[in-house]
Amino acid sequence: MKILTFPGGVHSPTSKEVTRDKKIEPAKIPERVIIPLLQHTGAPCEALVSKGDGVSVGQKIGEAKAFVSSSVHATISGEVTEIKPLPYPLGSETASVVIQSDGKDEWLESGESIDWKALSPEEIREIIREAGIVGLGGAAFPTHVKLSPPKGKKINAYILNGAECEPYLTCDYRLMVEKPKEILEGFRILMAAVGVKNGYIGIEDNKPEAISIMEKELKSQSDIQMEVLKTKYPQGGEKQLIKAILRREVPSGGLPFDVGVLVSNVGTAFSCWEAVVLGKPLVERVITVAGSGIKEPKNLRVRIGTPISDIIKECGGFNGQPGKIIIGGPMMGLAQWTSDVPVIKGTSGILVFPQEEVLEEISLPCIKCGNCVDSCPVNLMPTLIESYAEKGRLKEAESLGALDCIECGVCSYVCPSKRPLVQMIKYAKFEIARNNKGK
Amino acid sequence: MRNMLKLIGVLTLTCLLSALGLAYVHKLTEEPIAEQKRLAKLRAAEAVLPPFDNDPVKEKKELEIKDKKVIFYIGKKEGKVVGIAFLQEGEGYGGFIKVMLGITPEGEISGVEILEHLETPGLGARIEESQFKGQFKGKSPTNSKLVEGKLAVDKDGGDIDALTGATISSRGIVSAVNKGLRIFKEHKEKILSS
Amino acid sequence: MEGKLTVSVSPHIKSKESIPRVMWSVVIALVPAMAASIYFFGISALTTISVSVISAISTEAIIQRLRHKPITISDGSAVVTGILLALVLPPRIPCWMVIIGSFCAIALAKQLFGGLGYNIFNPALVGRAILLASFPIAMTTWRKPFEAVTCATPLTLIKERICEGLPSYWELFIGKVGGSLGETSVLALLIGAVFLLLRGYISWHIPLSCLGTVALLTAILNQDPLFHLLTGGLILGAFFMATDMVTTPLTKKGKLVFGIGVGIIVVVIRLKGGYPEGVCYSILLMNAFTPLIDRWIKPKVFGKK
Amino acid sequence: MELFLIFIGAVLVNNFVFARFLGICPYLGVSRKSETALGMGMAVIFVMTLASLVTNCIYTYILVPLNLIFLKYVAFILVIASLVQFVETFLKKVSPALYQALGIYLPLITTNCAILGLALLNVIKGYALLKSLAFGLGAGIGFTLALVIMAEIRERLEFADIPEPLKGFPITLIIAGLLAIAFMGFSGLVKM
Amino acid sequence: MNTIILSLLTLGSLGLIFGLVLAYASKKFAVQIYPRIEKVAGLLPGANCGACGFPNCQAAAAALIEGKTEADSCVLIEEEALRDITKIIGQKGRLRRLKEKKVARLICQGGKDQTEEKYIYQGVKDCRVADLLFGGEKACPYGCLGLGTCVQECPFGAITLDENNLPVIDEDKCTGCGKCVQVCPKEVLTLIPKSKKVWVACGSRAKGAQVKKVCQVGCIGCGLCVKACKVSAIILENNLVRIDYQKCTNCGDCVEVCPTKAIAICL
Amino acid sequence: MGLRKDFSKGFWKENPVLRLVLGICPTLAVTTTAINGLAMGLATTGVLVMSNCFISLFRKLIPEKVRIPIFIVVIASFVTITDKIMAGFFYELHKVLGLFIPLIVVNCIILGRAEAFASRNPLLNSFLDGLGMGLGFTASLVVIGSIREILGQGSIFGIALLGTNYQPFLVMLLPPGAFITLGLLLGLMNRISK
Ligand SMILES: Cc1cc2nc3c(=O)[nH]c(=O)nc-3n(C[C@H](O)[C@H](O)[C@H](O)COP(=O)(O)O)c2cc1C
Ligand SMILES: Cc1cc2nc3c(=O)[nH]c(=O)nc-3n(C[C@H](O)[C@H](O)[C@H](O)COP(=O)(O)O)c2cc1C
Ligand SMILES: Cc1cc2nc3c(=O)[nH]c(=O)nc-3n(C[C@H](O)[C@H](O)[C@H](O)COP(=O)(O)O)c2cc1C
Ligand SMILES: Cc1cc2nc3c(=O)[nH]c(=O)nc-3n(C[C@H](O)[C@H](O)[C@H](O)CO)c2cc1C
Ligand code: SF4
Ligand code: SF4
Ligand code: SF4
Ligand code: SF4
Ligand code: FES
Repeated sequence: MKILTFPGGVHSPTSKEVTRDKKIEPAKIPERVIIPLLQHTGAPCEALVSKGDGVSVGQKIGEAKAFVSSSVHATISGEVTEIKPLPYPLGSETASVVIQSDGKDEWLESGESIDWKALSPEEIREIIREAGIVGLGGAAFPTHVKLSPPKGKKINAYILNGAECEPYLTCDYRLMVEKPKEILEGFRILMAAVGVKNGYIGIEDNKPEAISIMEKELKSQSDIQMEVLKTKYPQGGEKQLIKAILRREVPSGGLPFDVGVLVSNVGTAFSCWEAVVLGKPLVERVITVAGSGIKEPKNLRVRIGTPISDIIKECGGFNGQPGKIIIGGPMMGLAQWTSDVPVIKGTSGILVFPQEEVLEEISLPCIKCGNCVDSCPVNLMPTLIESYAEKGRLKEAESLGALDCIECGVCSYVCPSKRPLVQMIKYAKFEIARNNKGK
Repeated sequence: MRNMLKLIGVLTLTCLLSALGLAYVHKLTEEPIAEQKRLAKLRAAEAVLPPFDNDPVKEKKELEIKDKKVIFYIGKKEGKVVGIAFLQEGEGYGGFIKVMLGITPEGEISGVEILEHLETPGLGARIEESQFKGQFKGKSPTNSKLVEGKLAVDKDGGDIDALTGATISSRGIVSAVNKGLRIFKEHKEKILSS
Repeated sequence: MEGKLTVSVSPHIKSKESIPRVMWSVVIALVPAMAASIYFFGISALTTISVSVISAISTEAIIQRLRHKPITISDGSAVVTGILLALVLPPRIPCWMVIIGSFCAIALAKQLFGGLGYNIFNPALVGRAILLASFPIAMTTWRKPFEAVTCATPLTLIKERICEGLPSYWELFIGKVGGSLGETSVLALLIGAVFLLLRGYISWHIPLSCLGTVALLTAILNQDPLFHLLTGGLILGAFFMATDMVTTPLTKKGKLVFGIGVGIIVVVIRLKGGYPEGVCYSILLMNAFTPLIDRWIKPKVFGKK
Repeated sequence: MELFLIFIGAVLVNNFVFARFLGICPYLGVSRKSETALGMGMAVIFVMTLASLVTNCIYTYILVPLNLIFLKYVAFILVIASLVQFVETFLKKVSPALYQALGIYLPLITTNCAILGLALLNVIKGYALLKSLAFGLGAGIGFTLALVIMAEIRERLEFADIPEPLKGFPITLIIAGLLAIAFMGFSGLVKM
Repeated sequence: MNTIILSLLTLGSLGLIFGLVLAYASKKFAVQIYPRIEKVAGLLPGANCGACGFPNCQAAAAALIEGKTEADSCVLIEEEALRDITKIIGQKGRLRRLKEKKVARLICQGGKDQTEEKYIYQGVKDCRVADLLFGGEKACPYGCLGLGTCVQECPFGAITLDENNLPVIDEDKCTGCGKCVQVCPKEVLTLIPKSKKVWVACGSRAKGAQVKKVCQVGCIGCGLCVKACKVSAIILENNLVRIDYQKCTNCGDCVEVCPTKAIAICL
Repeated sequence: MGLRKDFSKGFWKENPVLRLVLGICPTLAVTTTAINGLAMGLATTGVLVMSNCFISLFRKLIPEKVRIPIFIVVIASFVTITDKIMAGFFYELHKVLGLFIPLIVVNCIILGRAEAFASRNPLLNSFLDGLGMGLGFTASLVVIGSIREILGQGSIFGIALLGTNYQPFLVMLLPPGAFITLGLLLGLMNRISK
């Protein structure tokens, strides 16, 4: 079989050995969950409960009012104790609902299982919207929005993203190995929701087990095609994935639907299956807990809103003095300043590194080696953008394509001078966006 | 309109004034400059010719040689021609080198003087040093080691000591000298006939 | 959990590459060439190399001290400059000249511009060009390998249209000819170059386009391409000096243009110019064009028309 | 062929900036931004070629026949200044776009010693009309080349950690020095 | 005589011809000129030296009027002309010497000794960049980050970081240009008339208890200063006091009473 | 006090070469030796003083529109005069300074002073300004010339300084040496006056 890939990128160590064979375990039901009202790309949702209210699992506690937004649900049963701004993984603080568990784990009675094939695309989208499903691949974009491409954009291909190119993370892999049938059915639901006939599933070639399981499942059906991808970071970036599989190039500033494609993560497909077939909203997800600062790395199915300190405890606690806690993978994940933040819908992993591994690297002047230029998957010249950003010359940074940067981190990874490339580019993007808004 | 006129007027006036001044200065300096130029030539002639008692700059002769005007300054002592000085060019390192060459009626070199050159200071420019220039004196095609019938630097098998690191410049001078010798040989009669 | 957590921007893992790693690899890659120079030209070659390296390092340290900047001599870049400068000097050049050259290379061409990464011109070559302009005699007095007698380099012979005594290809390849310390042994240079190519510290773009251009042009102009490839500093220049990342274009396409430019200028100078050899000047000239190349040749941004 | 050699000589071998030291003051000032450098360069090429032509005519057809060679400085400079000013006024009206691109550099050129130097070099070398045109064009292109290279280098150096006292003119002069060294590689290419 | 007459004739006619041509051209090809640019250009030296970075004095004049440059970037200009230019272009000329005097003041005293940090920051030493990571490492969300972006940005070198990692503004060097105010992501710099010597050196709108937790020198909103001020120039709003400079007399009473020394005075 | 300042500012505060960075071409071109620098400086000073005085005298009469052509004509006239006088009476020096005497016409300092100072100030001030600027210019040229001569030839004002064993640092006499010397000198000036 041909192994597909995209230009640029980097072969970094994948460090997946530790958790790749760890079965997904359900985590303990937490005592207390913190559910931010903004876990997704878009507008925050509005709280439906107030302090003192009792809630059960799956009960909607935040309603999405805007179109690009997503509802949130209670993930344990108990009492709402607080609604106030609290730390969350994506920024300083955001309005969150705190629920104290009553220890009963009472679920809202779920609807009886239904035959989704009888549903219209609109009905599927409505179920997905009600279930509060967002992309679990990282960006947490509301899935029902993705499933409603603007009129005039013909979608003719849907890609299921099983690349999982981030080092350390194995949650998607475990899910594919353990729940292939559900994932594929979920994928078919997604395809049905936009009426697409051609499905592709892309998996990196360092996951042969997942590939063979998927191939076995797909044997007789021709609607979905298995594509093997080269193990290279960031193979799972949607633009890179589309380039690798379909040879289409999403235009700069555009979205996949501009080339008639949609991309979803395998976890998203699984959650859709749960929502449509089991009638279960998005209250839990699979995450990988790893890193040398963790005693027992694991793959866990956790309730959304569980404070990460609880999860770390469940994984045997810290191994030595923790130096850095990262939510997400090591290439794109966000370092946290406190372990009080909760797991949210977009959290795919928790990595902990001990203090002695997070020593500051001194950044030296750029030696123009061109490594960053050669490996940027979107063909930018990171060193120039960084230099301009540092001088506050945002116009030049923008004209060099700063806004096209997908923040994959490859450039910083390969730089021998340890330039703060990604940091300055992120800053440039922030300032450019702010200036453009001002206009 | 008046403005325009003033503009034109002042500009013209300035030009007139300038012309006046310059013409005056020109008149004033015409003589000395000509004299300086003559002296310069005389000095060069003195340097390359055997002692003479006439004014070679006055007793010059112009000949058309290969479409080029060559001026021969003739040095005489007691009415007898003792040497002829004339200008030749050779290709050096940085550009052409202008060489004043003195030749006795017998065809022996009486002196070489470098007038203009663009050679590297401290390197090619050392051709101006008398140690180098001096070695030409007394040389003639008959008493030197010739290579293909010409004078040549040591590197090419001749007996002119080239300056270290400036062989190219040295060759340039030698080629100018060779040209001069040939011209002299070919046009000797015409030059010497008064 | 006591103690504060560290927060930084992603990525949280970095490759092991670092400037010292790159530079010291170049030093290792130059070992065969240095060994060859000592073999052919004797212990004085070792002296030249050591003097050059030591003065390069000291110059760097002193200037950084004066500027109250961190002293970075251990990153190896000054060592590389020192070695490469020595390798393009003629055998038995007086030590004080080496010191001047090394000083000019580091002080003038590198530190005045702000040090590693900011220089526009290849420091080692600036050092050589200044020495050549200042002491042309000493800089063009070559020696025969194994002997103390002076001789001409193959290119000088060609320039002066002397055809006898030209060395054979084999002699050129192993380096048994007159020339700068490190430029004569193509074999030793290629060993180092292959090492660097395999480690990925140089890319093939510049050497290939440069050598290819020289071969092509000399063939067109009725010269012996192989002779031109094997003589002078072309191999040393193409693999070790035109590949200095600091002074060459960022992009691969830019590197190709750079290499072609070097090739053209080398041929023009060798065949038409005043000097028998033009590698040093052609690299310096293309260094000057590098910012221009970087402005005009940019990769096409993904998804942009 | 000779025309070509004169041209190449003026561009590379005896570059006005690096070998002849002409027009350095504006060179240092205008080489700050590459855009400005290119505009100025174009204007210089234009004016140099034109000035070569006109001064050559004035010299051969007026000054020499009338034996007024001593007026050459005044005549040349007057012609150049007026010419430039005329072109400027003309451009401003006829093609504002071109004026924006080139015209604004014109006054700067009037007082540029490179132009007068060119006119005088033409006289010294005794170039006839065509040769002086080739020389003027070459000199202009050489100047532009030097200007553009320097501007790009200086833009890149904006990010560099240059010692404070050297910023600006000093480092520019040092770069010019290094460029001059590099351009020495062309010496001997054409004999002038 | 002949030479003189010929010279006169030649140069004179050259002058005449070019005078005519120029006069004609300036009439025929006259374009609208902007009188203000012309005026300013007239005041500039007119050497067209290019040293200011503009191709000629005309262009520099245009840039001056658009406020893109400052008149004293001209290397040749005389003091007097400088003043005249300011008269023409007014405030926009940004002639620092002639403007109303304000200085930048830091409204935070939480240096590294007084304030907690919530994490260890690794990355670019620039406050604006660090601010994007959870608002910077200072535990007080309103506090100065102390990475010295303002120091870098001040065109006059008026700001230095003290050993406590707080910017110190040199009143004599500060021209009140406001660059630092613009770049500070924490908005802890502000321009205050130079004559006013008292200012509230804290910007925290958090409740007093919260402030106390993270900082020893923050305004806790106790209101003692409001009472102490004889001219009632101090207002307490959003847990923070503010001084009304219309009323403030620089008496310094408030400074005395503040329990956390959150009001600064400089004499 | 104004007069005194007008005179003295050219030496340091507004030194044309080292501060204003004007008149760079002759500065670079003729300073291979100290003596050349001195001669060029003095010639320039002469023209500068004359043109400053002249323009200051007639400043009220010169129409705005043609002021540049007029200034230039005036300057060119003075330069021609200087040139002629030098050619007539100091021939050797004239030969060395060559092309750069006429280029005094466009030496940026002269027009710069005419515009910036002489056209606005009375005669005496302009005279002093011209003299001061000219002498400041001369001083810088001599300094640069000395540095280049010492390093490049081991001598100063033609007097051997460093002995015969001195291997001259030839690059100092070549264009690169000129640029780099001036660059470093400017840097030094910035450093000192900081
Ligand atoms: C304003 C906005 C609108 C979007 N609209 C769509 C959409 O209509 N269809 C879609 O497939 N994705 C849409 N996306 C999501 C992107 O396709 C993509 O999934 C998202 O930016 C996250 O991608 P990532 O995980 O690769 O970063 C939208 C994103 C944004 C920010
Ligand atoms: C650099 C980069 C790497 C990514 N890697 C993966 C990945 O390995 N797996 C994945 O599912 N999504 C990955 N994503 C997110 C995808 O781009 C895309 O948003 C996602 O597949 C869309 O599916 P979702 O909306 O269901 O999350 C990555 C994004 C970026 C920018
Ligand atoms: C900066 C420089 C200037 C040079 N100037 C001259 C020169 O003026 N005259 C000359 O003959 N060679 C000059 N050369 C050329 C070399 O010295 C050349 O190697 C030499 O002429 C060869 O002659 P050789 O065999 O005597 O060493 C110069 C070389 C350099 C690098
Ligand atoms: C592949 C490679 C080639 C290099 N070539 C040179 C060279 O030719 N000259 C030099 O001075 N330094 C060279 N260096 C070292 C270093 O890049 C040089 O000191 C910088 O130019 C100084 O900023 C080289 C380094 C590498 C990695
Ligand atoms: S510039 Fe952006 S897209 Fe390119 S490698 Fe860096 S982080 Fe990735
Ligand atoms: S990888 Fe680093 S050193 Fe290399 S060009 Fe990019 S920023 Fe510069
Ligand atoms: S005042 Fe603002 S810019 Fe200055 S150090 Fe503090 S936070 Fe940074
Ligand atoms: S940036 Fe401006 S306002 Fe701020 S300290 Fe400096 S001079 Fe004062
Ligand atoms: S003297 Fe200033 S440009 Fe030549």
